[in-house]
Amino acid sequence: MNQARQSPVSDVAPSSSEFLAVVAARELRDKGRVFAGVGLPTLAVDLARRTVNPNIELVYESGVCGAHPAGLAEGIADSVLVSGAESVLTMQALFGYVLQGGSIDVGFLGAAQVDRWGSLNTSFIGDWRRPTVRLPGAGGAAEIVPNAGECIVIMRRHDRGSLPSQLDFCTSPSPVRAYAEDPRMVPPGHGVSTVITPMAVLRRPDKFGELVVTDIHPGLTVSDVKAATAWDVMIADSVRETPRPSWEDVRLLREEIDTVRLYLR
Amino acid sequence: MNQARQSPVSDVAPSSSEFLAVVAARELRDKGRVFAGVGLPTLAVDLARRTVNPNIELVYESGVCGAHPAGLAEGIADSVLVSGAESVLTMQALFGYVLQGGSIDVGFLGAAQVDRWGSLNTSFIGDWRRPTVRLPGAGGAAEIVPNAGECIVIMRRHDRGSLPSQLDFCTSPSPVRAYAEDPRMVPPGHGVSTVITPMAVLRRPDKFGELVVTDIHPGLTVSDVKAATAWDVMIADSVRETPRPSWEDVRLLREEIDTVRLYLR
Amino acid sequence: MAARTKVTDLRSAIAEHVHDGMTVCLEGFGHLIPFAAGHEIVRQGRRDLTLCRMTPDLLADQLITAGCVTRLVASFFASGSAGSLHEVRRRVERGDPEQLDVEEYSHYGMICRYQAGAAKLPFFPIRSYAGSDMPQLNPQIRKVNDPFGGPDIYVVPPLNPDVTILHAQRADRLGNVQMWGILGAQQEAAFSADVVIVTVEEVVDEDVVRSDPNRTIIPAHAVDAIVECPGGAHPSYAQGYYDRDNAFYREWEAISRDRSSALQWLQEWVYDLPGRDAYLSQLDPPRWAGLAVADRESGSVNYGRRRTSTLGQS
Amino acid sequence: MAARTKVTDLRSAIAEHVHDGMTVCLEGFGHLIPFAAGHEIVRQGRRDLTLCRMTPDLLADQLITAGCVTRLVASFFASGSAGSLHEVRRRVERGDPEQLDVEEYSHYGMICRYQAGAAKLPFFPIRSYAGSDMPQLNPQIRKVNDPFGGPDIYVVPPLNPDVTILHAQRADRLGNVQMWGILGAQQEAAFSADVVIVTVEEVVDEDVVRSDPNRTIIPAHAVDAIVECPGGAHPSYAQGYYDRDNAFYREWEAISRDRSSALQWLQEWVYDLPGRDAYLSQLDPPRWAGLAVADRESGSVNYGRRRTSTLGQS
Repeated sequence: MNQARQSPVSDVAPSSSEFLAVVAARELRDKGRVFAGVGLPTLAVDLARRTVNPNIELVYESGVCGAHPAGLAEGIADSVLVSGAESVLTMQALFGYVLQGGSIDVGFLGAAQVDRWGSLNTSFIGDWRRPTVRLPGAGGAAEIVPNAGECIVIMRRHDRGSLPSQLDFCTSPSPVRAYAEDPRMVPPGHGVSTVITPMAVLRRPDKFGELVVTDIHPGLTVSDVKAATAWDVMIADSVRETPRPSWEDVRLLREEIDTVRLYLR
Repeated sequence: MNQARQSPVSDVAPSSSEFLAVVAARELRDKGRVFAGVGLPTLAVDLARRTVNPNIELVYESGVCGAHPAGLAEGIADSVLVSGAESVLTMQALFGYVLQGGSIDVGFLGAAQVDRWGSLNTSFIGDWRRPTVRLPGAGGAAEIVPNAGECIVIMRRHDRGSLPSQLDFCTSPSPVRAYAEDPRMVPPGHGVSTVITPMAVLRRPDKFGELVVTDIHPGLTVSDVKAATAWDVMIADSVRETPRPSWEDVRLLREEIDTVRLYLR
Repeated sequence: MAARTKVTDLRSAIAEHVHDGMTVCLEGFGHLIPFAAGHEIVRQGRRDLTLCRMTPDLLADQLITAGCVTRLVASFFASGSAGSLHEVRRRVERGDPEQLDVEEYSHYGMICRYQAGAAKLPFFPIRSYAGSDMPQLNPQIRKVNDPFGGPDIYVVPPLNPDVTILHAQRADRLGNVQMWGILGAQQEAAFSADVVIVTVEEVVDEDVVRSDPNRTIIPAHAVDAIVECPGGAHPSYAQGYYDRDNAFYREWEAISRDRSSALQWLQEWVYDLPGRDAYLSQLDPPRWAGLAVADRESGSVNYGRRRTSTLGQS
Repeated sequence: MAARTKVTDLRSAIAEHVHDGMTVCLEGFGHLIPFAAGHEIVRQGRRDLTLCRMTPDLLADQLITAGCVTRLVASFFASGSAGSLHEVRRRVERGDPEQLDVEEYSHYGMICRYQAGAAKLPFFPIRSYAGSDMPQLNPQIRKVNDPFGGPDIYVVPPLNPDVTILHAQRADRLGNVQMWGILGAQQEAAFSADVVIVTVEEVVDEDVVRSDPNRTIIPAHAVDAIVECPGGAHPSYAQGYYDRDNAFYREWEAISRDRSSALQWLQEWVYDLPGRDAYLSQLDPPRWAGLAVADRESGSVNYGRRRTSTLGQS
């Protein structure tokens, strides 16, 4: 790619990893301490640190706080996160004192399914007693969603299966579901605030509210998004076209961050 | 003291620190991992290590396991316990995993009062709402008595106040008292197995039984011990005279272990 | 000091301590995963094990493929970024070749289970699961009242393995185990078990351990067997010794798609080899060399030593 | 990286963060006791504090003598082997010169309270107290049912100080705190507080901290103020820096027997001095020199560094 000959705005496809990572990175502009998962979140936090938020603090569930990785981390327990880090805590300290203790501003997650309230399924597709697909399960997500200040979810797909009217299994509940179980058990965190899909950005400004489509990626319409969402999804009055990544963002991802295309697909 | 000119058996007074420390050290002959408190227990474990039990393992509530002190420790958090130790754990690990987890064979304690079942008072003399004497309180004793395999208690006094029929306050209960509260809450440990006083050694072979006088120090009689004990204390059929310390034991205490007479009084 | 050594060889340690039907914990969160010990369990043909492991990655997939495991206690069923565990999926999704029982928690649920097990607590409270389907999936996730008047809270039960097996950078012959880098829940997992086996990159002199007692994560009294086993964490890594073989993690995704190729891999890399030395020898030398790391030293701190003259001075 | 420094001076840190009526935790189990910070609280005349400290030794006795503290939350009311706390005893036994409220636990009760506070748990279970008078003395020690069918178990409530103040060997300007030797419950006490102030023997370069990340007991994000304060733990000690002044511990027993002599001590050693430098200067030089320790180095371990060529290699 020769940046000089091109418009500053890239034409990468909205469904591409680059597009999703750039949209996600921009969401981190004014955020503090981020609990970063593996995959696209890793790219997004790295890009955010190089662009919109040089002071972003990276915390990993493996116990690393204040990571300064010398290269792209291949997983949340990669040795590059440890060498030169400010601290490595036990997992009891990380999950108990840092996360459950309330020090994480943003959790950054993937999911197979998200519902209209921002509850997540990362466990099973189909009947959980005999699943069609055994997904990875809860991991740290069941702790991140209730305890982080807010959560940003990146979805690799946007269709009626991944944004269903009813989850096949609820691994990580929204505050709405916690309230339904017991109004006194509402978690401290907001739950999912933002969902980034290959079609749109959905936001949930109210802790007990629904996801609302606020940004639709270039080339797609409200009807496209509604047709791909299993519930009657709300569209913001102020809905806009998602700003495209700049070529500089794309170049950073391809030529400096993920040079081996580990997460970029 | 010139050992060579004397009988191998010393004539130190039964009420002396030396006598108590030697009697206590002998109790450690076949013991493994000992949770040692400050004061006379420190002397006793050090003497035991040099005489009857070179492999004794010393654990301190400050988190030190496998201490190899280069000098006499002035307290259970002394730096000499740390330098050259095999491990220093957090206190959550020490109290939670090592002690409550069940790895301590013998706890070694002092107390202001002990009752016939081996319950201990280290908190108050008089009415606890307005005490005559505010004692140090529970410290780790409330954990050591229920969780150590057994406990050895050294008393600096033996009179009707320190061996009362009723404790002024029960800080660290025997299994008998735990059973009385709830038969299902009986602790794993035996509780107090041995009480060493300036007059006698009392033992409690049954986890739910009473203390029995098994050894009476030289020069004292059964009547002396009974008169100084507020309950009608049982005397073992096989009661014997407590063997006197050897001069070599006394020499070790005075000339090698506690050269500054920190605990020896 | 005439204390006994706990150093033994891997074959003996597994033969002595790991028996059919036991609950066996192999921990290591991405780091210091006890692969060599897991392979020895495969080699000795253990059966009917309950395997406890927060992240049953490809080590679990291998143990299950080999038929050692009938029950899995875990919190994340994937190999990090390297994809699915196909043997686990085959068994859970289709009972192929047999059913696998699964007892499932979140990460923090497992960490708290280890702490409860280590401290002999009947349960451990955790602020997760309200509104989740997890308690329906796993009835061992229960609720208790807060006696201070707050809302109810979920609790998880203690986990007490018969045997916990770990890998570490170093230990002394007495069994004091030192680790650095990511420590996961290894300390709790060790204290929660009846028997603890630790494979290490190096058995070092007691003086080395005793120079830095805060580095001892597991004290000797909690350890039953120490096995010197350099490279014992491959294809995972040992901070400061060798890096993770990420390529192998990706390769396993392909190998394990087909059960017969997974079995063939076990034949070549486990059953046909006597142990870890042979395994490392069979690796392509450039592959192993490529995992070497450059130095980044911690530096030394001073623990101090009392000068005799100050003792008891006043 | 343009991160902010948290380094400040002790006067400012106490003035900004410690206010009348607050719940203030000063921890350190025999080791790294924050004496300089406690004296600054005395100097600034704080009142009506609730002091949380497992072992209220002579630092607590001094703060109470100075009239800073009306309530004490603790588990052992004595100065180790050095005897009674006479100011505490005067107040508790005779209300002289005023009553002191006491909330009392065992050591492990306090440790579990800090963990519960750090992890925002409503309570923490503990296998102590069955048959004890402690729950009668302190109604905050309560019982819950075991939902797994075992016997009831006692629990303690969380402890969440407004401010936790600690002393440590070193920190960087960002606030990453490193300690070695006896660590007590300091990590939990820090995470349980709203505000954390740490005095240190040395503020070191970030590279020093980042060379040994496992030595960081409290990460920067949990810390609000770092104060470089060499000798700040005297008369307690800092492992590897200076030893405990055992003689002073014994002297305090005599000084504090009489309230007026204790007040006079405070006048000479706290009120009349601007801070810790002046305090150390006022010490008899041979006394301070006598607490020096000889070297005993931890030695270095290797954390390793990825060689660029291996990144993503396959």
